[in-house]
Amino acid sequence: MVKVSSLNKSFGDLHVLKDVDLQVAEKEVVVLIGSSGSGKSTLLRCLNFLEMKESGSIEIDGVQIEPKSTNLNVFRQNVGMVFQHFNLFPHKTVLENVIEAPVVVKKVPKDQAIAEARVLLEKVGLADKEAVYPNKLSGGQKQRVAIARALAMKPKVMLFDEPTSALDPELVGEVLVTMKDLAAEGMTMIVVTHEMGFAKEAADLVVYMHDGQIVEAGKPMDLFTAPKQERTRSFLQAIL
Amino acid sequence: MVKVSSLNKSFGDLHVLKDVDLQVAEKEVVVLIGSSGSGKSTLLRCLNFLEMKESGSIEIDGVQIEPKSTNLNVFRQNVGMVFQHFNLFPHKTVLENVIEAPVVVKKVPKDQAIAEARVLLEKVGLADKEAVYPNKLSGGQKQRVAIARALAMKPKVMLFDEPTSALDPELVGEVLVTMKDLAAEGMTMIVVTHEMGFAKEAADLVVYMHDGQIVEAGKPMDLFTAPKQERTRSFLQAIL
Amino acid sequence: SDTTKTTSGEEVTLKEKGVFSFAVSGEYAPFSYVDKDGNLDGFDVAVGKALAKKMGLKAKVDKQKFHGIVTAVKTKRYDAAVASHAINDERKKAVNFTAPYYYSGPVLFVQKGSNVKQATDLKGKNIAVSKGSTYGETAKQYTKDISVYDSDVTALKALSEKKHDGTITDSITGKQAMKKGFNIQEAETLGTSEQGIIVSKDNDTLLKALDKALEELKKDGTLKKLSEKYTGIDITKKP
Amino acid sequence: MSDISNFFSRMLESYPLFFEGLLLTLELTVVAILLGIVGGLVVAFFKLSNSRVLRAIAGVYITLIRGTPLIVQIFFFYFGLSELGISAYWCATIGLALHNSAYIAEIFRGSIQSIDHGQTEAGRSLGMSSLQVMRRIVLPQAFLRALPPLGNQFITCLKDSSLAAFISSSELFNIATAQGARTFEEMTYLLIVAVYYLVLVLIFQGIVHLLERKFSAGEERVKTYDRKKNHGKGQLAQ
Amino acid sequence: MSDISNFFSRMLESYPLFFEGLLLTLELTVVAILLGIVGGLVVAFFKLSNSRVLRAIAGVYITLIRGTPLIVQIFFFYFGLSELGISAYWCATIGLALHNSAYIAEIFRGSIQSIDHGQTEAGRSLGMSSLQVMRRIVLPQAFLRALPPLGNQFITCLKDSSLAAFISSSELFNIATAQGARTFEEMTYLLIVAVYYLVLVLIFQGIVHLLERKFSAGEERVKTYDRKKNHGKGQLAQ
Ligand SMILES: Nc1ncnc2c1ncn2[C@@H]1O[C@H](COP(=O)(O)OP(=O)(O)OP(=O)(O)O)[C@@H](O)[C@H]1O
Ligand SMILES: Nc1ncnc2c1ncn2[C@@H]1O[C@H](COP(=O)(O)OP(=O)(O)OP(=O)(O)O)[C@@H](O)[C@H]1O
Ligand SMILES: [Mg+2]
Ligand SMILES: [Mg+2]
Repeated sequence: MVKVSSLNKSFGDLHVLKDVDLQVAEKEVVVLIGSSGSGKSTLLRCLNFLEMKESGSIEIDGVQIEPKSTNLNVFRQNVGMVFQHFNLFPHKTVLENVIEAPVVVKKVPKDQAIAEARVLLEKVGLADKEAVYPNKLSGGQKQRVAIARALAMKPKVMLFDEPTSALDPELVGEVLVTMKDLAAEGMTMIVVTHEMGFAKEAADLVVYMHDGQIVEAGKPMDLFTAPKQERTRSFLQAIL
Repeated sequence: MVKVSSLNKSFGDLHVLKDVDLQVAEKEVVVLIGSSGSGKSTLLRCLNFLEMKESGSIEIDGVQIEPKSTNLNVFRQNVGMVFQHFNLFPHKTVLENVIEAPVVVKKVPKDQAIAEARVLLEKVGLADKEAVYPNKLSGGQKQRVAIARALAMKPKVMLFDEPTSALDPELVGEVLVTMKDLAAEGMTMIVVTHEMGFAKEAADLVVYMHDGQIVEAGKPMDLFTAPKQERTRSFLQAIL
Repeated sequence: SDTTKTTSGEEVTLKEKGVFSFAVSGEYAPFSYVDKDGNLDGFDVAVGKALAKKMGLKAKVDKQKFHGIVTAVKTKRYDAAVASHAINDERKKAVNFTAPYYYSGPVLFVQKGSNVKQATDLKGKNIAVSKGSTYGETAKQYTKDISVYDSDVTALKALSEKKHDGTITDSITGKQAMKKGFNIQEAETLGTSEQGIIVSKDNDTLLKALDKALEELKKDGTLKKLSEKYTGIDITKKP
Repeated sequence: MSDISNFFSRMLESYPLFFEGLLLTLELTVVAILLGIVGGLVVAFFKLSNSRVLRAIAGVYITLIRGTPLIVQIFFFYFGLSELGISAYWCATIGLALHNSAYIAEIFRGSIQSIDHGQTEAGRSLGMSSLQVMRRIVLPQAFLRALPPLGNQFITCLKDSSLAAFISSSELFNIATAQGARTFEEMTYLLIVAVYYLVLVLIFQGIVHLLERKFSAGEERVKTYDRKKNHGKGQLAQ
Repeated sequence: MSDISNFFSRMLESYPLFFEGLLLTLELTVVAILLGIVGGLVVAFFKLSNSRVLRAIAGVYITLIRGTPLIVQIFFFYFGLSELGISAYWCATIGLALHNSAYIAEIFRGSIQSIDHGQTEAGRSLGMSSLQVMRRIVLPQAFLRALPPLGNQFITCLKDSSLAAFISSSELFNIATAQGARTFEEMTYLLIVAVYYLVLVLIFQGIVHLLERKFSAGEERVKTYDRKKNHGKGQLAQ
């Protein structure tokens, strides 16, 4: 579903991604871990072309995407993204947040968009909040709306960038449950997170990044219990 | 060392602390847990008179303190406080941060204050950073300076309000090590934290607060493995 | 303030001992203007200086927006104003006047080629005048629509730029502007006026000294000479 | 005492005159701000555009206008536009409008930039075009945020309109100085006109405060919100 | 063409005159701002004090000054202070200084309040008195933060000083109008004086930018710092 080959990205002098290779099969759930500044967010953002890669190739659902030659707006519809700080549209209600993109981008008739949005809100457990503005929601609720909003475009891959790290400890669980459900339904997902419980339960593959490179990747149990690389070991020690 | 009896505190209509009783013996380490808004910070801040209690009594080191009748500035010297966001003085170097209060408040001669500060910086592992300004430090280093700064006043009790929750996961460890050392040396400490590892290793008593009340208190092992109250149980489930 | 003896022996009260300080508008050529070196010049300035010399005093001249001059003298910011003030009753209530030092009269100027030939054609039209001048009162007899500016030159300039239907000002000032290429022409002379020097109400000694010095300047021909130098004609005789 | 009673009798007697001036002042201000908003929007978009040329044009325009005193600009438009036969009133209005457009452009630019970039990224990641994001996500939020500073700009413009007096516009200040020059009671009329301005400003300040309250309520509340409120007073407290 | 060459010959010929005016403009501005800083500090402390009376006094003062046009204030001081025999120059200076003191008070108040309350709490928790905290912790940081807005206020004052022309202070603008009235070439001299102001403003703007860069470097950097830089340009980009 996702195939990244020798991807490179710099910000000025800072070489942030160094020859990154990554393959994610359909219905696979990949968890990305790594210390702050290692390039996890940048990798996700390159996959969604919020940052433009410098060299290397990115293939999604069998289509290789070149920023210059492709209509990125059409392409981005296939990739849903959930941000650390939710980024809900504060001037729109929960329902309006969810139907915004289908109606405006895909020109789905409003009635149909609303019906579909209601199904999604039901799924994330917020059917009763559709008329509410985001500032009345808790962090966990916001993040679940953000997930529903991304799903409304029926993406083929979902990217999550630390979706629970801005949440109070008590609210983390409800978001993780939603994500696990999604994984169970067979969504292809790439998740940056430090919730090791989630990684253990839901991930097919855990990838450890350090300094812009993928140092080690493996099944969660293997990587957590018997990391091969010294750096992976010391990172895991610090956070577990 | 610290004795709080039926303490009450409101912000306007919001009754934040409801008849709180708490006793901390000398050299004891107490960990306060509880969900967001339960009043943990407010309790600490009342102990340091950054917030003024409404009723109830607070006794520290055998002296009962009444905000109106006591010189709070003298009293506060006995109680060191470490904040979530460090609150280092950005216009002063690390060393100047540490000697500020001894020199200005206690009128300790500057040479002596510097000598003592160097010992403390050594202890928190930052002897080489004394001439550096805070903005050049990592979060973990900042927090260790903040601890040294509080210790410089030779307090009898140290209060910590989520000292690691603003830190990147990798940096949490170094601060916890410093705190464990301090506990081992026999400092009386009250710590608000969600680092359960720290609570298990270092706490003599864990106190669970909910909605302005102390719901349950006990030795870490007892409380974590066999909470008596339903509410404690569900809280622990959510965060462990 | 301080008293000083003049050449003729009278005691006069002045702001500063030995100095006769007076105000001009500085924006009323050829009576007062700033030359290209930044110095004040013009008939008013020259008359003020000649008076000071006659009294044996040093002269100090200052520029002041016309509409503030009477108040400035009233509140003793200056000893006097030699600023082409037409003598009228309203001003006399606030300050004292010397005898007239020149005679003139309001003239209506209009845009070149205008079909306004005389003041009575101005009904419902717009007249521009300078703030604090007596021309405003004159204009009120012909129209309700009056625009006021800080100086006569600005009013004339605005007329020349076709922003108004007429401007009432002194004939010499208007003619000077015509010479400088303003697109205006003379329409009608609206009477005569006498211009006097202004002194504050409670300074009788200075008023007397000034009147005396003025009389002498008239007698010895100095005033006439200055008039011809700055305006090209003699305006110091009662017409 | 007689000064005070004189002040009030002058105030009463001159009321119809000042009322006309007040209407003109308000008219000048409202029209100048409305034109300034239109111009300001255009300049702001130039400033935020991808074209270097447009950005440079906007930059030079803003620099010129913010780099010279308003009174110079007003005189400039007055004598510069006269070939076109534009009246003093319109010269004052246009001068004030152009002046304000530079400041309003910066208000709009600031409010557009103050919208969290995450909003744009969220929109783009959903497949919206940059125009769609600007129109549907950024601008609606930016407009609300621009309202209070626009209100303040209105108040500034209200006071600045006093400079139109110098090109003979019969607004409040010109009436006051003309009356002062006629009666030689400048102080009295300056006090009277100060009262008129003050009352106008206070009224509009009240409206701006309402706007601010209304629109800050809609913003997302941060966790430390309550504590921030304590900031101001009592910083010097024990 | 002849207009342009006329402009330059006028500009060259009038240079010594304008240079004097420029010195006076700068002097007016510098003295007014220095006096305004002293006054502003006092008013700011009043505004932040625990005494209701002092807060009310400061509030009324700020409201009165910010609620009326500067030109009204300048005229007011001119006609009001003339009994005291104060010169036009000093009337203009005092008028500008008082006007600026109200705005500078708000700058100081804002910068003091912008210092994170955590700084005060840290100081208090170490046993420092509120005065010690204010003097040693809050004020040093607040002063640095006030420098850039003070610089901007200086620039505003520089332009505002043009209004002193109307009470006959021979600063830049007065020289321009006087020369315009003499030669009947208002436009030329307005352009010339605009160039003088623009150059002055650009110079001081450069200084303010340096200040801003210098003092924002000392601020604690937040994690998202780098990304924020991208905000401005390209908001309309693809
Ligand atoms: N827009 C940008 N401009 C300049 N540098 C950037 C930009 N975005 C990221 N960086 C830098 O690239 C590096 C990698 O950043 P990235 O955000 O991808 O790390 P991360 O692994 O997501 O870290 P974190 O856990 O803190 O989110 C960092 O050094 C960061 O400062
Ligand atoms: N200065 C204040 N003014 C008004 N309300 C306040 C103030 N400080 C705290 N509160 C309120 O008191 C309640 C308890 O706050 P407190 O900060 O003590 O909780 P906490 O347990 O420390 O939570 P957290 O884990 O989020 O830090 C909350 O509802 C909070 O909004
Ligand atoms: Mg990241
Ligand atoms: Mg807290």
